[in-house]
Amino acid sequence: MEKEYWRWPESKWTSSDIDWKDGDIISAGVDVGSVSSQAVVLIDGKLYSYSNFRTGSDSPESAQKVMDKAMEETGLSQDKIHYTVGTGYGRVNVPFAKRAITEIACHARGANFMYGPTVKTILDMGGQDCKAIHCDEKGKVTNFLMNDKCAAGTGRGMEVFADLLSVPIEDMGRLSFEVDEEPEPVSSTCVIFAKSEAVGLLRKGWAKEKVLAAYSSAMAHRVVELLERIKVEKDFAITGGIAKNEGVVKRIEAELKIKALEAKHDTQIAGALGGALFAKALIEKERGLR
Amino acid sequence: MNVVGIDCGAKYVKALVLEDDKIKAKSSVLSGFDQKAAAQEALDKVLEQASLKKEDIAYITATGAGKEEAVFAQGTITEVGANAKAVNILFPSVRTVIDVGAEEGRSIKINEKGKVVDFAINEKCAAGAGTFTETMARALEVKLEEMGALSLKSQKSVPMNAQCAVFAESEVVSLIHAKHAKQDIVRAVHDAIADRIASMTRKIGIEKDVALVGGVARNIGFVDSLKRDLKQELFIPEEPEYSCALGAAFAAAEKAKGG
Amino acid sequence: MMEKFKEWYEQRHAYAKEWKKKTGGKVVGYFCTYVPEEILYAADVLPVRILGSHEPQDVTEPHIFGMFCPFCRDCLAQGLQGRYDYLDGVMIAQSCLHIRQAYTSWKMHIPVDFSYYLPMPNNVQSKRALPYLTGELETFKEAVEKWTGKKISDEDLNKGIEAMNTSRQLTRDLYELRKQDNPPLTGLEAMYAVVASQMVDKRDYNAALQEILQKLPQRQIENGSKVRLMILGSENDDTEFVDMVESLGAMLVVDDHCTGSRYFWNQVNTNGNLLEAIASRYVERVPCPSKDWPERTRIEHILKLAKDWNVQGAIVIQQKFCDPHEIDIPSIIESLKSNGVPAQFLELDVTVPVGQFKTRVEAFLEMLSEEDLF
Amino acid sequence: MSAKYKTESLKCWDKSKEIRLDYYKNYAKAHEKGGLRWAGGAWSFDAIPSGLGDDVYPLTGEPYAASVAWNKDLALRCHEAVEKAGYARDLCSYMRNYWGSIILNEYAFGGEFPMPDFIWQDHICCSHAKWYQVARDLEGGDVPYYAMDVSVGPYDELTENRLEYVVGQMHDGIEWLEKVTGRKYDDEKLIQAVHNHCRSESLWAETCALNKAVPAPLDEKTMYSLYVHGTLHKSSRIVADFYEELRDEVKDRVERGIAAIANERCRVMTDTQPPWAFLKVFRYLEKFGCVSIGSLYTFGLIGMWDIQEDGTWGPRKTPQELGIKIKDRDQALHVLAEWELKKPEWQHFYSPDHKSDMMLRIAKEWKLDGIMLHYNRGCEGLSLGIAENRLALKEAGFPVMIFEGNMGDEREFDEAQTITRIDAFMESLNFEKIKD
Repeated sequence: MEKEYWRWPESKWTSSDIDWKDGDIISAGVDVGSVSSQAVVLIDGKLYSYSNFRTGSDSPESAQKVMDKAMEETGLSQDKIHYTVGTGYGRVNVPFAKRAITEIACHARGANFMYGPTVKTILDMGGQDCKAIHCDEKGKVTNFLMNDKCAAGTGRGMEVFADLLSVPIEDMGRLSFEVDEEPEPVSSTCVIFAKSEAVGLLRKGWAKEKVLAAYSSAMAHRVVELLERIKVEKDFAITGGIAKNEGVVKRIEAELKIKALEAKHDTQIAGALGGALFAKALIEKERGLR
Repeated sequence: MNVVGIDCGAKYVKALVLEDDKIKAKSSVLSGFDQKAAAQEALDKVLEQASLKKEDIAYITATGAGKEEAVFAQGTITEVGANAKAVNILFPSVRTVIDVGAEEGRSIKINEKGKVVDFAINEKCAAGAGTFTETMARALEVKLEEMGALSLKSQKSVPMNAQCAVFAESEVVSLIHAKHAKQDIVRAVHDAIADRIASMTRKIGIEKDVALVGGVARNIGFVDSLKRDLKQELFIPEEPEYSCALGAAFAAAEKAKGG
Repeated sequence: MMEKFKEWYEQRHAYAKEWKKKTGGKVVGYFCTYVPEEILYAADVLPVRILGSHEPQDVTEPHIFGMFCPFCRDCLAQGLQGRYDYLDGVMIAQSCLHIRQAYTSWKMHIPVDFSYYLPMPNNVQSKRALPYLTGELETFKEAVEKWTGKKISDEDLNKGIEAMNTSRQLTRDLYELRKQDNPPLTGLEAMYAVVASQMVDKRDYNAALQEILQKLPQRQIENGSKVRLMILGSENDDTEFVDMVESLGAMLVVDDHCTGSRYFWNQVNTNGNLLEAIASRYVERVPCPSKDWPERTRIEHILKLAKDWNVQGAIVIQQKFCDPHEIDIPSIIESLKSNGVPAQFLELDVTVPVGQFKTRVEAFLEMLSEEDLF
Repeated sequence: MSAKYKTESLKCWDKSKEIRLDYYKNYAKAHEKGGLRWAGGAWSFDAIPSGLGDDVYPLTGEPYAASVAWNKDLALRCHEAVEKAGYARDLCSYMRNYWGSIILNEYAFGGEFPMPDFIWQDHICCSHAKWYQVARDLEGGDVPYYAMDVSVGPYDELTENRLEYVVGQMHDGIEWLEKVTGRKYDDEKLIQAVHNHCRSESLWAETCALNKAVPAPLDEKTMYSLYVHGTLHKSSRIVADFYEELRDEVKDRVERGIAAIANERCRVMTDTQPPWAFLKVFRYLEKFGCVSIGSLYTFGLIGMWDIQEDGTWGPRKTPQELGIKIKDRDQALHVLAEWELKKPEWQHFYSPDHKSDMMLRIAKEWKLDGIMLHYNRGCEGLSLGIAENRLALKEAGFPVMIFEGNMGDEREFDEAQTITRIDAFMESLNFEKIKD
């Protein structure tokens, strides 16, 4: 079967030093995105387990699968989770979620947890849309901006490009730096123009790495334009799938002349993590603790 | 007399040997990033298959975006000219040729002798018709070859933006999450591409009969959508993805006969 | 209560054909709300505004280059698909270049008995605009008289003005109700009413609205803690989009659209020469951005609407490739924000990707809400 | 293959370059000599500010923005600065280059972006007046700004009511100029400027008419650098005199059979502004022996035309040639308004068939083999109705090809695809590349 270069590695993780049975509040967040889905479980607000899998063509199924993966081999089950918040494109059909909150609010809250209260500007580069979010020290959204139609599809574009170059998606970042000098970026108008221009460069005999560098800098460039419209206030953090592509991240940092905070966890779980934190606040409200 | 037509396309290099207007051998090689090598490999393979040597070949004509890379070819012809020649010989009654490849869509108006009277190529924003089906197949977890059959199962037509693949894709994501049935979404994808191709073809006018060539013609779902949109029967060669190479071979034959 | 307008909106073609059968009169389709409907009503001609159908289409590419807005192409598509075959004439009053091509290609490819291009002034802030437009309305009146073979008297003009002014006053009264804390109608219902008024005989509309305005104040609809929003920007008759916005916990209480408040905001003050009175209404009305120069008079008007209708935020929509609005929107958003009205920008197309828009609108509402989950 | 025709470089080429560079230098240095700067469109009535004195220097937006477009790096930085300020990327690319130049405070001809003393603009395209509304904001918001609406319908339907609307705005404009500059207006200078204006436009049309000759003495790529003077300051004596010198030189080239393209064998015309950053596309045409003899754009943006006695298209007779003696301000303004409202590139704003008729006339009288339409995403004004023009030209039996691009934003021009389309078009016209 032809190797699927675009298929990025799925993952799951469970904490070894927390036992959910000692937990008073068990909350969960499920983020069903256009390309990937994640589930996060918190025990009294501490990160207990998470999973990160591909979104299928049926969002309720994807939500259930990714929730089950986060509970696998922990003994936990759906009924033991006090409150679940759904987010992402598929947020309205996460069958077991009690509340749906947008991924913008969730990414801000999740980033606040992952990076601390100094983070003020968050860039979430998802499969379909890019979001530039401003938040306060508690992780509440104060302003946000999303890409215009022509600039959609950054995440999806990366997958298509991995396929085109027959380069595994997780190696694209590293390879894009194996060039002697940084080439001109391809057009950043839209993903389709960028790809057809890249194909032209390949045909002209450019090495794969050089074309990767040109494509990555075009993608970085597009996102920096969005960030500059909302004005980056420090500290700055990047969440979402493309945060793992150093080829794009490092070029964003170079153009902004601002270093993004170091990722402590899988950057793709920020949305689900924010959802789980909101779930905790909501269950505390129900119990009158807030 | 043996001639060779070679189509250096975006994804594949396809070559074929023509012996007195009959296809004797065919080869297809992944273009990869060294088009020169790929063109040479396609030529060697097709000659080997036809058990011929290069000297037995009277004339070689190259076409496709990478036609300059086929350094061994004596002549070149554009995809527009090649498709016109191929379809004129395969289906003499055809006056409108539609070619949908991975990256580009083209509509060509020809006269009874196969001469190109007018042509239109997809607008900038409507590029990537072919690859769009691939991306959507992946999003819907459907094998590319099954997209066509699945689309025919749907009776519903879900309206979707037909101007650009990125807009259409963002709407497919919404359709997935609005829990539309998979076959209805697949049909919406084919209808959207058919809409764009029909829209472009109207620029040169839809004149009976109409032929469809290019790799995407293998997708029966897309073919059905295009028929519905144009309200026309479509003449499709058995191997639509070879029409460009075949047209180049016919051009080579003409040149060989001193045309 | 408000279903009548929805029905007219959805059955616009059936209504017009029925009207022709009933009155034996002529129907003229028009583009852009600078068309002086008063003169057409004076000649017993029914003006109906030509709008799109919000469906993907593939018939306009040979006629209009894809760089122009999807809305003008959608309008032309209606004509090319034969949905307006009952029209006796088409006309336009000059405004932006985009919609102009829906008119010029329509006139070239869809046979109509009467067609008219009114070179409406763009320099409406100049004192030369009023005498110029008065002269043009005179020429237009003569063209209509020649076509219908019937003289238009001052009495006829007053009849036309009266029909238009009544519908404008009634619609203003309808909008006044939306100032209340708990408005008795939704933003969607208001859109159906105003857009329907542009496609039916004003006398029918006036009668229906008069009756509804009696009962409406008593009507109770559950608005709960919905966020009061204003919507403004490019042409907008997209009911599916407005419905989606209001399903997310927002309440659209006022707008600044040419399909909305700008259509009926100003009245004709009938003193002196009637054509001059009509001309001054169109010169002094809330302008389309393509006429709002050298000063931007619209911003002051928009801020006043926001204050008077007590909105908590604004949704600023722009139809893809719509240049006049694209040029104004940055400064409008800037003014809204510096006057304490948060604004959310959305880029509209003929079809709307509901998923993406829901995320943007919901996130905007979450930002406005005071819920403390931190 | 040896050349079919003799070619020669233009004698007045260096002078043309010098006039243009002086123009941009004068604008920048205007204040040093106590002079005034005004900014506005190339279609503004530049004859009118001339009444304020000889030290009043214009900067016309469109040709300036085209100069930005030639400098790819500056153009890209301008686009990004404008997008960062929140403006849409599909807006007129000239307008965006101009605004970007202000935001970056970089003058395409070196140094900082010189601030105008007043803005004097026209309005026929729906972005025109808005262009300088935003420019004024970016320049601090208090530059005095006057714009005139000239969209009064096609010339063949001109009425007294419509002409008076334009002339009225001109009169108000002069009073406004006196108020904002504090200078006394000199009607004699206006009358002289109106004569120069008509002379420049009539002479340029005459030069373009000479391109009917086979071989064509000028190719469109060269004409772009020559017609530009009409968009800079057509009411100045320098430009009018230069066009007379140019007309004489081109007449001489025709008499001696001098060609622009050595082996011309295929004649085409284009339409709308070209993708300024990719003029080498025209050099590619030469490989097929193909010359573009011009377009309604190069002929009719500032050239003024009329049907000659023999029924063909030629230069419009100037007021001087018709023996009209302009006596006062009001008559000067009427002559200027009536003259300019006949501009070929102002007619299609009301219906595409005005333009199709003129394009067909060029195709026949200049003996063309085909037409290459530049579907220019950067300019909605000149792309207005272009699809209908294409249908009309095809209807009349002319082969037509489209290539998509953007005059001022090279991010939207795909060179590879344009080359493929030219190959296919030449192939359909049975022209192969000349083997050198």
